[in-house]
Amino acid sequence: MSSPEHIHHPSPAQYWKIAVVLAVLTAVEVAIYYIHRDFDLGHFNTVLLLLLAALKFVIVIGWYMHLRFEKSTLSRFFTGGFILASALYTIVLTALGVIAIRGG
Amino acid sequence: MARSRLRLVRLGALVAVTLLLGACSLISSEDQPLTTFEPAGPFAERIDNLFWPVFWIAVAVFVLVQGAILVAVFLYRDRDGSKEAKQLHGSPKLEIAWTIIPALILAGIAVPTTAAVFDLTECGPDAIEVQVTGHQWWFEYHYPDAEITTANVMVIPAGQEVCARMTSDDVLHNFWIPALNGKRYLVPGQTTELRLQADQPGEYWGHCAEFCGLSHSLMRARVQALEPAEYNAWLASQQAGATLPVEGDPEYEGYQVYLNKQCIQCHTVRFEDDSASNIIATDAFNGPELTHFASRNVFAGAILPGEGQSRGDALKEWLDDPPSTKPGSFMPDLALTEAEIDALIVWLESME
Amino acid sequence: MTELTHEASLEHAHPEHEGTGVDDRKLGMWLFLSSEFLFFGALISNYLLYSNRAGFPGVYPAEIYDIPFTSVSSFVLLMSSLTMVLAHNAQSRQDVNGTRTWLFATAALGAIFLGGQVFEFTEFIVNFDMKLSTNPAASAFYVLTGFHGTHVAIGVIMLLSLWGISRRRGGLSDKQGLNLELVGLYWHFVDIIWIVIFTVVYLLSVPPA
Amino acid sequence: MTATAERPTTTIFRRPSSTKGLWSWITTVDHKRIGIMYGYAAFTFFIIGGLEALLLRIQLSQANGEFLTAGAYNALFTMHGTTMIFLFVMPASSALMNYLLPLLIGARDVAFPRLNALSWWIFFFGAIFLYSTFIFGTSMAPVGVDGVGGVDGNLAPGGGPGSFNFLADSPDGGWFGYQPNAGPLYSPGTAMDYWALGLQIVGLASLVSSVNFLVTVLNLRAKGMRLLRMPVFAWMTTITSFLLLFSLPIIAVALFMVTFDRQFGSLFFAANAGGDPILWQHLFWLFGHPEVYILILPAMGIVSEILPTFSRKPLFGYSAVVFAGAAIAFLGFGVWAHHMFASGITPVAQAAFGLATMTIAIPTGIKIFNWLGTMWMGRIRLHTPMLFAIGFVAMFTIGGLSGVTHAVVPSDWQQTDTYYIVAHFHYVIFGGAVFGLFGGLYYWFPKLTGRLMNERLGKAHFWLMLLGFNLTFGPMHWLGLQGMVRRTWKYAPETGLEPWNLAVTVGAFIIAFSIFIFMINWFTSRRRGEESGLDPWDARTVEWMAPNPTPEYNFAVPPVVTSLDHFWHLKYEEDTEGRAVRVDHADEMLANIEHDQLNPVSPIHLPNPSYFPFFFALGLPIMFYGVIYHRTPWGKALILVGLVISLAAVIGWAMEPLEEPHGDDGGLAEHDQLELAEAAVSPEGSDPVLPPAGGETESSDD
Ligand code: HEA
Ligand code: HEA
Ligand code: HEC
Ligand code: CUA
Ligand SMILES: [Cu+2]
Repeated sequence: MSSPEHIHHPSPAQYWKIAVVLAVLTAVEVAIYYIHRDFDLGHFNTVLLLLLAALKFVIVIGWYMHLRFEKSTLSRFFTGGFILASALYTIVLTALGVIAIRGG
Repeated sequence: MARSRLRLVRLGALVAVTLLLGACSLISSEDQPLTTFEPAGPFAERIDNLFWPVFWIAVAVFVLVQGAILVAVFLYRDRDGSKEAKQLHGSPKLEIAWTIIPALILAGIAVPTTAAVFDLTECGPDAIEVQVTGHQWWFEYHYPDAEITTANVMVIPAGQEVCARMTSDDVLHNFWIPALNGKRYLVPGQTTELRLQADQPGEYWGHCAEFCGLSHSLMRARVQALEPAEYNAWLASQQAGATLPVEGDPEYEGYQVYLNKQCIQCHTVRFEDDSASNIIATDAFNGPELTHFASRNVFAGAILPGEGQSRGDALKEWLDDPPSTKPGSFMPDLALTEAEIDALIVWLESME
Repeated sequence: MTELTHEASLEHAHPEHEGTGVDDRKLGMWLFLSSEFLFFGALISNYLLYSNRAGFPGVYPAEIYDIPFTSVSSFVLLMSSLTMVLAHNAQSRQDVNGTRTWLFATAALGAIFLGGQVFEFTEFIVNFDMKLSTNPAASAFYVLTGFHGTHVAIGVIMLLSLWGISRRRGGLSDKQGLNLELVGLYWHFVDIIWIVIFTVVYLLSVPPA
Repeated sequence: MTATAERPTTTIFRRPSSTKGLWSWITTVDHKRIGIMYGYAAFTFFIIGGLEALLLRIQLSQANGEFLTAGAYNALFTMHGTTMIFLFVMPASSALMNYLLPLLIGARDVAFPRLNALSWWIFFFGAIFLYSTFIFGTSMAPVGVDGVGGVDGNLAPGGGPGSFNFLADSPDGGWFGYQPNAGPLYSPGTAMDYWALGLQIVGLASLVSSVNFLVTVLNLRAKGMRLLRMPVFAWMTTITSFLLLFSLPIIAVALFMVTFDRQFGSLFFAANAGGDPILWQHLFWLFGHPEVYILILPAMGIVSEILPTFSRKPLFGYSAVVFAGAAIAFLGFGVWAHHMFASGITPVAQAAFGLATMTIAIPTGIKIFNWLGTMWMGRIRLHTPMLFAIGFVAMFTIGGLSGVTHAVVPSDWQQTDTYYIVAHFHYVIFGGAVFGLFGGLYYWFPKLTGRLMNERLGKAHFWLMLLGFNLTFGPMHWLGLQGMVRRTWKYAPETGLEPWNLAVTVGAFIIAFSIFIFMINWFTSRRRGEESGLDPWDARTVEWMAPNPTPEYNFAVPPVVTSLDHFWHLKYEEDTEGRAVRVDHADEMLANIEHDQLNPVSPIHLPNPSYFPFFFALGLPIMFYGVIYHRTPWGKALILVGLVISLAAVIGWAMEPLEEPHGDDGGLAEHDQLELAEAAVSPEGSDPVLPPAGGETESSDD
């Protein structure tokens, strides 16, 4: 489709570059996983891995799904759903985690 | 027009009568043994003290809103010759007022609520522990210090805090003695706590409040609060085993039925003579312990004996066919003969 | 909210309707996907809850993960997002052959990912005796990854349908081009869910001590 | 009536073309007809659910009642709650939303007409599936259970041995199906599977329509209908749709988990194997609490339409009412654990959820006070719709206030699981949602029929229902605080609860009688009611600019909206005091509007009917029957058959254009042509070369 909204979209070359970035990030993730197995990174492990995942997540949504280039209405609904889900389930898990400790 | 106003008046009268009736029975909530309005201990009282102010706030809001509706309808009714309305679109000032005022009222309610939640949740350090296990459809009580187990009637000392540590053997149950505290779930695989305290000796009624299957409605509870001295005596008597009937005793025949009619598969009885005791492992399927059966004034999930029924008659009804009294009961119909039942009753009645 | 109002008031741009200016179907797809977050969120939460509970019989999923294997299949799925977006790009340039090739490549990568999942499940069930009914952690693992796999499978079917249409009709009409875009959105969404699953469920999950 | 909706005769596929008879209803994609079908189905389930309630009440009218068996009682309250919530209030709201949403925003249809038909058929088959448990359900383990279901022997509860009457063989886990009681171990048999899968299907229907409504509102408003000019009912529909969109996936997961536990041996809620029953409660109420606002917000929207019309005054604080609705929805996602105050969650969580719950009283209060502000200084006309709207405000407030007493956590430890809760939620649902829905039916009846309902019967209905309602649910407050637990088949005479229970039962029959009057009114007025004309209530919003009964195309001339309450402002001006003055030519103008709307200048093309939504939906229950019996060969076959039907329907759907090509406009509907023009000028518009036809294969991804 050649409608005006697509004009700003990245070119195939850029898509390839983004893919390389994604691949590298994945490789780093796996590397961190193995490093952590041998040298305990403690909480760093969790934080780093979550950050990397978030980065990949944002890149795919922003560039491959073109959310960056869409009307803000769309991103608002979509991120709304994401934030709602994260918040709700965090609370649920907190509540249940405590129960788990008490329940043994 | 006039006619429908008349109807309104009539309706008003009706509402008034209903309220009046309500008020009357408020006074007579004594013969309602499950009432929440007669707290008998500090925990229930704390809740009661929290309920009433909130209730009166609610009444005030109720009167305000209903009053405004009635006034508006009477004042601004479209009558012949009434003018068209001014086209008001709103008022920021009012808007702010009726956002802030409720918010303040609620903040006022929130503070004592939060305090009470924290005060009422965790058991005190000196509380006597009673372990409560929910079964479809009866409550089991275990006193870990005294190492005794009983059912349906929870005996506690008056004036002392009891900490109920609760779990369930099957599905969710919900333990509730309205005069002593609110409810708490019994969750299989988890432990929950409930603080109980009765200031005066007496009998307090309760009920399983969470739907727990077919006979949830027949899963009731009693708490018996005793003077501390009596309580200690009770503990001692419960710790003793039952007397083993010997041939010739009037109870002997019933005991034989117990031994021979599968009762021993489910019911623990501890005898003075330990070697005769029949103990069901706690993780096996079990029914209420019968060692001191006759020391309890109610049985079978506190539904028997029914109003005006003697315990003997109630036992007769129960042993004849438990599921017909309590649908789905896990105590099956054992096809006992009348003679066997009578014999069992004699034996069971002897187990004080 | 205010922004919405503002946009909607660009009356000259919308002679017939007030609207967002986003195509109906695309808007619908985004809305649907936003609700899918809550779907997968619940499943991931279940896994997080149970995978950390001690005392279950049988193996925990985290004890038997084959991280190198899963890394590869994650990579495959990630790259399918690239081919997907290339297909979309080709379509927007009216490049019929490119569209077809990349569509097929995406479907193929998706199928490889699915194959990997089938292999993984079989491995877990046969070699490690971890079944759906082994313990709640296993239940949570299978149901989560299973539902994700189902989403991938539906995506593969849709991609292959588009590919088939393109072959039969010598290219996709612009209307189908929009379909391609919608399928693409769905596909990327399934990919980002896997990004989360890979990290949270595979890399970060440790069996309880 | 000259030109109306024109249907093409030459088509590529043979399309359904009848406009009368059964097939026209099965294949219709008209939002109004779909709304009507939703409405009749919902009302039927109201009667069924009501009859179930009456049976419950007969049982409880005496202490130790013997009218029902325990199993039947449990099945009845489960099915009563499930029916009333999922098969009555939700579809009844859906009925009004379907019928009215496009009219309220000045559109010809929803964004995806066929998807709309799909929603309805999914709902319909889901409901039938759920109720077929009365015929097929069992409370015993089905044959061939490989160690999955059921306590052995004759000890299986949930019906129990010997109770093979059909009621005792029906779902009996309560409407929130708490685990593990509703799980495979304690509710063996198939009844709870029908329940879980039935709700799954019904939920899917709502999910589909929520997307549809949202896109409709966001993209199809009439010219000038800015978001903050939409009627409040359209707003509440939007907000409700968001609630559905975000809460349904959660219950979908929860129900899938139960189904997996019951059918495939997973252990999510199996407490004996480490599963966590509390997880179910979180997931259920995470959905369940937003759900209660899904029930009430549409009714709040209806009331916000009725009160201004009959007070002859604009809605007081329009934007505050709208934002309060949004705030209720938003906050509604953060309070679910107030249903679990007694479950043993931590004191921090209890306090936090208690406080969060209280905050909802603030936006709700804003609404109540703005409604009062609307009536205040108005010129109130007490027609039947207005009576119901006022009844709503009065009765809902009572229920809301008892809700606040539950939010006081320690109080709730006393109240939870008693009739005090039952009183609360019937006050908010019946006193709120149901009063609101009835108000809406009386109000918009002319749009359906071109006639008015009988006022005298309407008023009799209202006063009797108000009386019966308060007699039924008022004493329940008292009963609950006197210790009557809910879901209780029997209560002991010593509890002293009997007289009040008798009053409740009498009240329930008074309600039933009032509903009977309503039915008489409805069916007689449909044919013989007074003709309504264009604007029977001197209304304010644009749906009244479409003729009554509504023609298939809604508006021959879509309105161009210049203000909130656009229609009113066409008719009225304000004098110096700000009072409404009817403009001189108002009546003439109304006649012109009616004439123009009835006589389109050129033919209006509407989406064509389609078989495919019906068949797509038909496949689902067949598949789900198969899931329940998947251990048998014919069960597996059913799954396959259902899958094939649905898939075939999807393919057919994808190949079938929404509208057949028309000779006169080059294959494009007028609607699309205009959109085309729009796209050409708009930088963000869709493809300028091709029509972005709303809804070609829109469901291909669902
Ligand atoms: C239409 C449905 C509906 C609605 C709108 C509500 C509204 C509310 N509900 Fe209700 N609720 C249910 C349906 C609904 N509920 C159902 C079905 C259940 C039981 C489920 C089951 O167990 O089967 C339930 C159960 C339930 C519980 C759990 C009880 C228990 O099981 O222990 C609680 C606890 O907090 C609660 C609270 C509230 C509150 C605070 C509101 C608030 O939204 C109310 C707000 C309104 C007002 C407060 C009135 C107007 C306001 C003013 C006039 C302003 C001034 C007011 C003050 C300053 C106080 N509800
Ligand atoms: C929309 C929601 C809704 C509605 C409208 C109602 C309406 C009614 N409900 Fe309710 N109810 C629930 C939702 C609802 N209910 C829920 C969610 C539960 C909890 C379930 C659970 O615990 O799992 C519940 C539980 C519940 C209980 C508690 C059961 C228990 O805990 O043991 C009771 C008891 O009295 C009751 C009574 C009634 C009555 C008398 C009506 C009446 O208002 C019904 C009136 C309607 C009619 C009577 C219609 C019949 C009309 C006719 C008969 C006309 C004549 C027709 C012909 C001749 C053809 N309901
Ligand atoms: C299969 C197990 C089983 C067998 C066998 C069984 N019971 Fe029971 N019994 C129970 C259960 C379970 C209960 C609790 C029922 C309830 O209250 O719902 C019970 C309750 C009782 C009670 C009431 C106890 C109380 O305090 O509530 C008595 C008395 C009793 N059984 C006596 C007997 C006798 C006598 C026999 C043999 C003739 C017998 N039972 C056989 C399981 C069994
Ligand atoms: Cu135990 Cu109800
Ligand atoms: Cu709630």
